[in-house]
Amino acid sequence: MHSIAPLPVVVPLGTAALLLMFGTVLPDRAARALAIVAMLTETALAAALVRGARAGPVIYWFGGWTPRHGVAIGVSFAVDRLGAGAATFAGLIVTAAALTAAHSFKDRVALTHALMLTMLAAMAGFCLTGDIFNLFVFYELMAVSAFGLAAYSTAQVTSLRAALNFAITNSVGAFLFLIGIALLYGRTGALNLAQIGRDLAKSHVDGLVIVAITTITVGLLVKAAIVPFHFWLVDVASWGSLPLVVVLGGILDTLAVYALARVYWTVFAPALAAHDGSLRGILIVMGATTALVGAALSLIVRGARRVVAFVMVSHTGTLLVGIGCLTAFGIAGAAIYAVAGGAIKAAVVACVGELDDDRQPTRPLAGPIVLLALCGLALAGLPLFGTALGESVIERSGATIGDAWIAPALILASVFTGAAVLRIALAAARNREARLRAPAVAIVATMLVGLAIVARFALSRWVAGAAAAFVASTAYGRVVLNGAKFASPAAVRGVGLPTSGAVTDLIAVAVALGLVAWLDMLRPMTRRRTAELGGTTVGNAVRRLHNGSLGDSVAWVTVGATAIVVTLAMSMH
Amino acid sequence: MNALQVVVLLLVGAVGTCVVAARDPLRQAIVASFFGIVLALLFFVLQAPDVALSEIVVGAVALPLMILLTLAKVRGGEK
Amino acid sequence: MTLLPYIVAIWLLLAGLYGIVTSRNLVHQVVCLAVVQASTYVVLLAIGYRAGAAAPVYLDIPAKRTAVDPVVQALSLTDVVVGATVTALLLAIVVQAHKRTGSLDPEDLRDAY
Amino acid sequence: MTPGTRRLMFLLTAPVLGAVLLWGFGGLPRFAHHPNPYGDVLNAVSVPERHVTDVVTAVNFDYRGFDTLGEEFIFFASVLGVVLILRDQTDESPGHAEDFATGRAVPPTSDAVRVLGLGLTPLTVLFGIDIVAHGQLTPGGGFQGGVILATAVLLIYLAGEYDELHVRYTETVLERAEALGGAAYVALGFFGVVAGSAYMQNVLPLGRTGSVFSAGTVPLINLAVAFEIGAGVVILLTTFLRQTLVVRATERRSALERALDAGPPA
Repeated sequence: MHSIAPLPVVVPLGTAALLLMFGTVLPDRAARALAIVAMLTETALAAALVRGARAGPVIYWFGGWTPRHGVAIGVSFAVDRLGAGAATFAGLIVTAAALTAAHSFKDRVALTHALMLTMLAAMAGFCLTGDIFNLFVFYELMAVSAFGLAAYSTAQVTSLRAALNFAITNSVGAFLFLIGIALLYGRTGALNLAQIGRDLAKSHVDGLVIVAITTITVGLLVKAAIVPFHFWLVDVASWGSLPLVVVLGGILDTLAVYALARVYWTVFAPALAAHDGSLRGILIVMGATTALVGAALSLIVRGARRVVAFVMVSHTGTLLVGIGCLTAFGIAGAAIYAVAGGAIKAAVVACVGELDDDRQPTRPLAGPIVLLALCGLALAGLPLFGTALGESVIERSGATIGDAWIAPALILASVFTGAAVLRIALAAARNREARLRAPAVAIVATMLVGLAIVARFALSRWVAGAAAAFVASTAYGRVVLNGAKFASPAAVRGVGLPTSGAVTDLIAVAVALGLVAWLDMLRPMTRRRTAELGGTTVGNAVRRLHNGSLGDSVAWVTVGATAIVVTLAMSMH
Repeated sequence: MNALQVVVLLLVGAVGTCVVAARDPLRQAIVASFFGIVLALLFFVLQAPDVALSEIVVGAVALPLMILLTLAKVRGGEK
Repeated sequence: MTLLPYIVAIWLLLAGLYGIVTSRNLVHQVVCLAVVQASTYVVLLAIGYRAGAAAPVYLDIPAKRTAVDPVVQALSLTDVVVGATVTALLLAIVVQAHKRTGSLDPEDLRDAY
Repeated sequence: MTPGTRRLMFLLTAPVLGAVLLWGFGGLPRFAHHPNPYGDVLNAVSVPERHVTDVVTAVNFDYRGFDTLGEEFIFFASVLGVVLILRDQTDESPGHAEDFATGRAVPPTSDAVRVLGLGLTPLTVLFGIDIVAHGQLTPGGGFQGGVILATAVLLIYLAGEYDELHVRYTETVLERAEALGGAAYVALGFFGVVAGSAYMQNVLPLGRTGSVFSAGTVPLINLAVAFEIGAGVVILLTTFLRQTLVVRATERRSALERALDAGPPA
């Protein structure tokens, strides 16, 4: 089992190189097929690693450089179930994106698919690595692959602007992240996550640790598009090429939150111990703010893709609340929510892309409309879907740490985002001109919606144990550095999840439906026109704030980073 | 820290500021090329010849070249 | 005085960010990003430096001689490559944006409200 | 936000951020007196264990070779991105190389430039090869040497004339060369797997310390990197060069058309 650990990264990378080598002689269909086969292979390999890691993390030392006297001298993968699971899910989402890409990527098909493969390899490496600089390398590989895809529609100036915004903001985030790595290296002389964690626990929490936490957290939150670092995502999701947006909504911003949890539990948790309250507070408040702001704006803005962009923002906020609880249950909830919500968002993006298309009609639109309506219900919290279960687990873990306000906040966010997507479905149903063109998209979207249901039942069995293993920092460190056996009884035994409150969820769905009915059906026509707040003060302010200005995004990164570091410094020191 | 390092560090700070302050891209491209050389010098006095060599080939040659090509394209389009 | 390298690094970081925030020319903005990145090189190499140590090249120095940290140098090399590639990508986007709008002012790229 | 507001927002927060960052850096060991245990171990073992005299190369291509694989593919992805972004648009066509600004043909390259360019090329090539070949011995390696070799190719362009057909043909060759470099790096990693140990493990004979063929797989990886970087940088430069010299819009586009391109507001 150990021997396949590098393959989820190596297989897509090698295939990407092959695609470039034979790109000019391969027919487009063949190039596409080759890429999809490689993506499915990555998915299968990562899924095999999930099984392989069930008794504890699988450690793989590249170049055979095992640690000497507990000191790492090489780069390692430390594959646990959650990480391998994330890599599996990444494979599914990228495959879905590639399956819907035929109508978006027409020129130089081999090149676009090679970029999707390097992006997938980066995601897999990001999920599996046990080394903080390696994490940074994959962070950059993921980003650089995405920049090129974001700017694919070069005829559209907004898409170019979105790509610039994306690249500049994410690069600033990456540099902050790298400064954090440098600080940790300067303190501990290590790059291996487990070793940094072990050495950091020996020193006290001082300015260096606080600044390192801040720069690393901000670097990842920029990538996760948490308010006020979300401007680039709104731009890219509104204007970027469709397959990239499928990946973005499905997994890309989720992975940044995942990495935050990974770095927290391996590096900072042992050192912070008593101080983790301040970090928890910051993460939960930022997450809840993002969830609510994104949800509210998704109801206000105009244009289907714009709406979806804010739904994405809101969702990552909810995920951050789950991770920010800094408990195993929070992570378990976030994991379920990430899979189910990611699948739903990817499906929404795929369907909305269909609506935007102005090609000749071939079939009735019923498919995407029904799918969009289902997605809306899933987002609102219909108990059939994993989104509802994930959210309720996050709410419970919020209540356990004494933040009872989290539940109403997240329910409100899900009602709004659900209503926003239901409104897109309603508008599409009313617009008789629109037609579905390719059945492929409907099939892929159906499978994604199905995945959100499967997540509800399949994941709940093992995710609690996987999350318990994820937070077992000391046991993880011993496995990585000393080659010990993984000793975490809770992780092996598995823990039951708190059951979902189906009644609350159903009420939330009813409220979302009522909201849509009120906004788009019951109000008089004149009022409905202003429903999007097109001409109102609030609407204008929102749009002026999200006008795609590159300088604004970076200014907000500075302000956000300062606010976080000052808050942390004052509460910890 | 020896005097040479202090001088080069201050130079890096100063030239970096000039790169930002040079608002005309053509002039900035030349300053940026010089910034690449100064950075390489800093890496050299910090005993990092490998990094210094790559900074020279990238920061002082390849990147300014790309900036100049971009500017040439852009100015051509402006008539 | 021993904080000087870090002061210079922070200065480069903030100066570059200031350039990005206030820039009225896309090419200028992209080059300012390279200045921000330069701060990371300075930090990394400053952390690995050691007084009186040689460069980590054991070709013409005795094997027992202390050398500066090779790891941060390897990291900086990666960083240099990343910086160059991101700049190239950004410049390519700028070329296209200029074709579409005929302008290099980032303010002309915003949605007009 | 207006530019003024944005600038004010930045100027109010940036000094605070700077001060806090400095406070964090203050927690580092004193400058020039860092312990750096990781680096010390590698400095001590690289020569005896790996027969590499440039420890940075040993870190890049052996101890932390997997990072460098990622780094090479960052470069790979960005070259693909540039080629995609600057691909010919439907409203563009390659024309004859001419001076865009004035509409005149490019003046023929003067003999002096040609001689200088052609004279410098072999020197640059030799220098590049030298830097690549001694990667494990002296500062430099595949990356630096690759960029230098790419500059040599550019000198040929400077010396000669820009020939569109020729470039279209070379682009495919260059893309293949770049892909070959990337694929070779991935494949070299499997040497270790085939020998029954880990991916990226350096299993070839290590040779005599100080010789060009020492250090097992390190010089091979070095060569793969030189290939990829060299071809990639030439692709980057010629793609930009092509934009400058050859590509133009088929017709002057009106402001209205540009506005239509931008699509409806969000």
